[in-house]
Amino acid sequence: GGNFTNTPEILQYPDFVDDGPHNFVLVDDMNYPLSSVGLPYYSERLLSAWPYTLFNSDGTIPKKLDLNLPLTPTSKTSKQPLNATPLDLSSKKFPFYRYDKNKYGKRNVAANYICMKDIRKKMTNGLDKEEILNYKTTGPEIPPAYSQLPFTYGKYGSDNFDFQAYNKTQFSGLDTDVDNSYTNSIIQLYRFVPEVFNFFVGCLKDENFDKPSLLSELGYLYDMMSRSHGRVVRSANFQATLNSIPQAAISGLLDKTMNESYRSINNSVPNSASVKTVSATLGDCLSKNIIQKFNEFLLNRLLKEEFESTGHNITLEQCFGFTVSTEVKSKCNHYNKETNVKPSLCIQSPTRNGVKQSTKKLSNQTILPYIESSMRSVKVQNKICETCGKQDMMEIEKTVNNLPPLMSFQVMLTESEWKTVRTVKKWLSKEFYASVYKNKIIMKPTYNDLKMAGEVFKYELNGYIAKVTDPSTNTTRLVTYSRVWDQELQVFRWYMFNNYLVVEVDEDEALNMSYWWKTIEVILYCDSEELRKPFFSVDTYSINYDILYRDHFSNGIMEGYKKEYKLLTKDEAPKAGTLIAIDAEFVLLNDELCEIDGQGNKTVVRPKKSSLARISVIRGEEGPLYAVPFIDDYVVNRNHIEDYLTKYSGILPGDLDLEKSEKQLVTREVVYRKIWLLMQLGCIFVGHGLNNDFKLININVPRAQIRDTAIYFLQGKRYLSLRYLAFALLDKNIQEDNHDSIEDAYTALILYKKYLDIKESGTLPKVIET
Amino acid sequence: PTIYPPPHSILQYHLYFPETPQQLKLSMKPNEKTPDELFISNNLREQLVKKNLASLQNFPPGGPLPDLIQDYFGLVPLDFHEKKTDIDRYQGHKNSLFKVFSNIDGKLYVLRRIHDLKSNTIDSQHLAKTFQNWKKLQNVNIVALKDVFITTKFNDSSLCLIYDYYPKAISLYETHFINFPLLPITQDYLWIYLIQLTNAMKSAHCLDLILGDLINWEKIIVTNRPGLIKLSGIAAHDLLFTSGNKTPIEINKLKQQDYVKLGHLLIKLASNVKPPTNNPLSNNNTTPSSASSDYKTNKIHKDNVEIDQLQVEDSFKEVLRYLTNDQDDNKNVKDLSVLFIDQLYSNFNALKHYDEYLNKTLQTELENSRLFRLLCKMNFIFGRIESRIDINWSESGEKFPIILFYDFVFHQIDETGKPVMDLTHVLRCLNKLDAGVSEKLVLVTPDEMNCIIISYKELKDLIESTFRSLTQTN
Amino acid sequence: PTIYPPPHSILQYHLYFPETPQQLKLSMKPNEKTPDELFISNNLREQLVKKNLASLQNFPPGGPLPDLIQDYFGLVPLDFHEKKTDIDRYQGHKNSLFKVFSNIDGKLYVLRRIHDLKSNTIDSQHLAKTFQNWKKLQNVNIVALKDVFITTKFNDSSLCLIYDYYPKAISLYETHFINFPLLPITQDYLWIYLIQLTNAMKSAHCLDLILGDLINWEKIIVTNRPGLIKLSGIAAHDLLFTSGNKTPIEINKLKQQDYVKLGHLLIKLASNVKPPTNNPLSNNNTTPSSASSDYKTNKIHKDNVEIDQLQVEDSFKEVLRYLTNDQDDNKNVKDLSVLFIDQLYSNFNALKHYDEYLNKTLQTELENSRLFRLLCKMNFIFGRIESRIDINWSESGEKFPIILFYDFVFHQIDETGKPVMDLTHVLRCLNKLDAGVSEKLVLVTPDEMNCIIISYKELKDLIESTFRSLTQTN
Repeated sequence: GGNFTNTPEILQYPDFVDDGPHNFVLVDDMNYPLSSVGLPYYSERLLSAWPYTLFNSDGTIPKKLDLNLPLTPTSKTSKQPLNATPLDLSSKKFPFYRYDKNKYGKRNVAANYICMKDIRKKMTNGLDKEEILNYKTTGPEIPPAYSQLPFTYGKYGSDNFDFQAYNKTQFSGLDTDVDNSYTNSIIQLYRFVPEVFNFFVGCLKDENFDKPSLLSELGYLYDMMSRSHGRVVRSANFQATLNSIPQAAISGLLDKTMNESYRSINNSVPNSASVKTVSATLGDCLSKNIIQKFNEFLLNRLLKEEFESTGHNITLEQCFGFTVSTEVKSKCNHYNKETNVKPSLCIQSPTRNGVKQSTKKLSNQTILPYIESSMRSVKVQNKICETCGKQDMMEIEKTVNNLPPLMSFQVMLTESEWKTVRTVKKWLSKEFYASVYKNKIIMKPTYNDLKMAGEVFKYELNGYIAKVTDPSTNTTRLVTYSRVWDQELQVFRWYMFNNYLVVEVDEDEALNMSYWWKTIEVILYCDSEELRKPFFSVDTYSINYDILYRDHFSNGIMEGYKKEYKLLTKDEAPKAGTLIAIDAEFVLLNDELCEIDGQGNKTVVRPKKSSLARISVIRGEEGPLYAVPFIDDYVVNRNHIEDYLTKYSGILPGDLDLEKSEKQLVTREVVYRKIWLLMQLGCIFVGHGLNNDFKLININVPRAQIRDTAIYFLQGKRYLSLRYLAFALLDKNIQEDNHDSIEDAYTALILYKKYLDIKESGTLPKVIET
Repeated sequence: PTIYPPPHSILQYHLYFPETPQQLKLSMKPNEKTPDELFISNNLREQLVKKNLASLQNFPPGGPLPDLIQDYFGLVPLDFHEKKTDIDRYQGHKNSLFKVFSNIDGKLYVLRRIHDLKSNTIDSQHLAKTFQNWKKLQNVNIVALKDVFITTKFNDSSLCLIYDYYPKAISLYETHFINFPLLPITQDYLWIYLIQLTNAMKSAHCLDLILGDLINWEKIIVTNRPGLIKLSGIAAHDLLFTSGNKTPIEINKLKQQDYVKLGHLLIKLASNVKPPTNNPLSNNNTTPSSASSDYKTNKIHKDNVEIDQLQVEDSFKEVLRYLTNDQDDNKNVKDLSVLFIDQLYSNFNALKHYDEYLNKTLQTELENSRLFRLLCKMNFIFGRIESRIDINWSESGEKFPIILFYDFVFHQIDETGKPVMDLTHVLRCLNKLDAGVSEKLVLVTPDEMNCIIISYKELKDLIESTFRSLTQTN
Repeated sequence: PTIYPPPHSILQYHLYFPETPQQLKLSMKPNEKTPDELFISNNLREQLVKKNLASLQNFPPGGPLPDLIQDYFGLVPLDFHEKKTDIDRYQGHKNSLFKVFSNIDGKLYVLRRIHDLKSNTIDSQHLAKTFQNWKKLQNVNIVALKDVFITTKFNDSSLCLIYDYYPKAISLYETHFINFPLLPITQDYLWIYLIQLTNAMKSAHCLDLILGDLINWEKIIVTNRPGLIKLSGIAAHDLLFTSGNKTPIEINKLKQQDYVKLGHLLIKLASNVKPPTNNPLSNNNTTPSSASSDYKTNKIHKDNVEIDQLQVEDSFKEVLRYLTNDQDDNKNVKDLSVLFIDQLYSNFNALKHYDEYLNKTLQTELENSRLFRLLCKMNFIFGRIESRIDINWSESGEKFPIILFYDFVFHQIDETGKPVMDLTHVLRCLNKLDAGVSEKLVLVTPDEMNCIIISYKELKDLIESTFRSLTQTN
């Protein structure tokens, strides 16, 4: 019994209790031991026992309470459903502040335990190589292919990193060992748009030395990516140029302007990207993540660069340009309309775009209503009228009037909107049809739905950038899905790029948006015909080789300067197979910054950063000018140089300074174009330890064009120094003072010749042992 | 006779707090804690409970025992020395042991009654002097003597000796040979026994007191935890046997005999050391040891042969040879201790470690006491009927932070909304509250629309003042 | 005498804390017993509370300190080493001390940061090896090293050493010369410092580790209670200065230097011993000691003169002479210890006494964990938001008895409606609930119109099943 009863009749009686004398004791009486009152006899487990439980909150890093957050006291007017009396905040010691659940999460949620040690272990020891390319989900966990990838510059440096384990495809991934590595996802996204690729790479046919140009850098990068056939590519030069653009720094897009501390854990997306900044007014509280900002920045910048270099906008604006007209209607009856061209568009949910309770619920809508509504959104905002200066509620209507062949969208949904999206089957449309009807854009899944409209365009999904949210490490990262037309088999294939990890994925997997860890940041739809066009190499254009035959000094031609080289003439124009010897010197911009744990594991926080300082190339073909240098360029450096490494580089402080130098200086862009042209022409490069040189120059030269003496005279796994080899094989003392790249290139050249001789006579092993 | 608590109600320790299974423990990550780790260890608690219980054991009145003997009452016979070997008999006198309360200081003591003295066996001067001598002997390895008297309350003339009471103490012999589970003697035990016995002997000899037959595995008790021993029963022998004063030469001779006795006791113990099981070969060399052989009659040569055959460390054998060498009549503690300096230091370390462990446990338990009181306070003020209609407890009220804090501490959920019940979280929050730290926390209202930012210190003050106002309500 | 405890009481099964028996109370004057005897001495409690507070102290976030360093978070700067003497600087590097929480096991540690290393000052192999060597050093008189790493989180390259945390620990120097109240140095302290430092040195030397500059009254901390010391800051010197391996001869030389350093530290301390006040004559012989003089440069002769003038026991002077004798390069722990064997034994006694004291103290605090756990369980299920709308918790629901019981336990009122907050009532109810006794009780609804009769056993089952259903939700 013991159940509540409504009958007044008591059916049972309480027990008479005699617990002995009863003293009143205050709860604060610390001198009264709690054991003063005994425990009755028990024959079953006590209620106070907590068997077989594990508590795991120990060591949990507490959620940081950000006291700098804009605190909004809850105003009197806000509704208080539980209380009829209005709040008197002035008398309240602990006032209410507005709590944003979207931003800070549900109340009283226990913080997750994250083991930093395990994460570090993963980052230094790498991942299971058998499993790493597995992109399919078997449970709730994030599949291995989407993992945070290990640092490539780990214990032994990236020369020894096994990139091949992460990429079995013919498409190159991008190394994380660069600044702003989060931009890798955007680079991959546009690399598979034929029109864009062809335009960028096509630009390389002309010289472009005037200004830092992301257009040229992307051209070189895409050219390198297509020539590398799966070898890893570093976007180092692109990042160097990006770093030199002031607007990029102002917009907070650069590593150096962001919080330094993120990098050791998260090498792809800065933490700040996952924390949305929230405007004070509720309702319109979405802002762009860093990759979305970068997408806008990059496209705008490229449009501007095209204009500046050609004098008119044709290609890129035609590709990307949305014509957006904005109408502002205010109560004061003032009317304002303007039209701009925007290369990308933000898309939000139909509700946010002012679509009044659409006929269909969002729970069975695809992405199309999201895009469509974002192309003609209506918002009411409290604004100051530009005409009369009155502040009032105004209706702002934004309309897109055209359908460009490439549509680049930043997708901005709240966490709860993503939750709805995940429940919708085939939310992500692979293709759709669109038309302009009465100045409005209409999008439909099939052609038949658009019969009555005007010209109908078919769009197909070209690719998108997804954000992977990993609560086990409290990090987010970006991956790119790209759809590539296989010209041979006339089919599309999907690839997923997670930095240097590249894997071909099923279409179902690529289109699956139901995973809890996956959201879309940037999405790209492309005109169906454009998507099937071939990719053209720069070799198909007529290239300007002029720079190989002239000087292009940044500090003007100095009087009495004695050149140590003789420029090439058109008579000796290099062609495929032309032998040249090369040596490059570098200076140290900043030394490696690393953390070491108690086991001696080293984690490089900021890798060593070097900058090209001098390059010498000499003629390798027998003839009157044999071994005469034709390039000996010192490279301008505007960055802080930590160490000139004079002993190795021969570079003296001031040598690279445009103001002070006594050398003839050229820009990195000029010298890079020379090397790139020589490679493009098919020259054979002779040198010692060329892998490292090319890595720092940031060019992937095909292996067939490399003759590396360091590799020919490899002793087991040990590389022999040029100086030792010169002494042992050539009986020559070199590098007695500082290194000199002309001497080194020359030594490598004669070493190569010696190697060919020895190989012919078959006495190679003996020679080295002596 | 029945005693309280009744024997049927054996403590059900396994029901009190089941130990986490070993399997679970093995797979645990360092950050994971089982409930038993957060509180006093079961072992230590059980041990202490048993002692409490033994202390509290009571005897119904009206039995054959006197209610009050001199200053002592509440006699409970201890079965501790039920086994009556000849050593336990004092010059043919029966003897018995009781737990008693002292009327002087209220503490518990042990009363040893030596029955049926012939009148005038012990003259009062001798009794007083012997008591004075032995009372001075204060050493952790000796059960202290508190009082001596001769009484007739037992209806005879009985000599009573009052010693400190160590609940649940059993003899060294019982510990290693009788008790279940048997505690095997190891080299480590031998070293710590040696140290403690040397310590006891040193103290006694300093006062020119002789241990003699007390160096006996049935007179040595194990207190607290295995390895900690005390010599028991001091002064009885002197009271019964010795009458006159001893000359310094006699005393020195007896002291030297104490060394030999110590040696023989250790040999007896050492001969029961199991050889290391991972060394089956050495097993063959073992002669079965006979614990019963009378070592006192053995010659030094026999000792040495026996010592050689023991399964103990060589350095320990060296100690044994020193102790049993009856050619050397100048044995002293310094020379002896030099033979095991290392052991002294490691024992010193072990003791300090245990000291720190106890300190920590005590700290946890004191914290638990504070936290329990704090929790009581919160529960006293929280959810009272009158507060259900009190505006101060409403969302706009002064007391609302308490409600939110209570939710924050106890009603955590995970991302999916499932309740999370993690005692480590509760402990951390309550400790901070109790300490009143300045750390701030964000407390969110149930509708998740608003929040309050408040420090633990402010919460503590709020709870404290609310509690105070309740106690002062009239 | 009455049977104690009374047999009709059901609450006396686990009676842990023996209340004073009746007879005793009668015969005792009220002033004859201080609470200190019965309960944990206030001193100990206060000490533990202060430690808790120190452990929980935290630092407002958003300051210049990083949130997370390797596996450690919640950094709080310790003012412990505010005084920046040259000794606190490591090879010219600034250094600072923090209290930190470990992400691995949730425990507290001390992080010593040595600022601003030049890059690649310490290579990873050297770091790992040095760490492995010093990690092995586990001794009660040495603060254990837990972790070593180099981090860039402080916006420089910093060497971080993680040690065990001892709340409220202060340096030996502060204890005797700065802190209020000043603890005068006595001969007893000198002996126990000697023993503990010898113990620490012995452990280190066994592993071929050198203490060197750690033998310094600013690097020695006093933990727990006066007299208990630990050397702090191990491994830092080796990491910063030593790069290659030392030869056995070099190691031996350094070990011998440790003895001399120990001697000089003790002389420095001993020169501050106040002469016994009851011996005014000897006072005249004292030269004012200068603690600041640099002993390292002194010659043996000067040492000896100084030793002769110290106000300490002759046996201690003998120890000092042994330690500072730089002619003897074969000093060892055995030879040293022989000089103070007696002190070793008396220290051993003192430690054991403290051990027994702690044990006894713990005996009264046994039930705290259990009660705390029980109350937590109740609070976990009581008043959850989801239950606020759950029909089961409404007046007609299954869980309603829990609400009524909660009221019954905590919200009692007297006849006038004044809240009664009686700890014993709470304890009785909770203990009966815990055991699940069959006793029935009447629970009355807030409107006082209806009641429920329910047994503790039924309540226990109800609470248990409610708790279980919460843990098993989806």
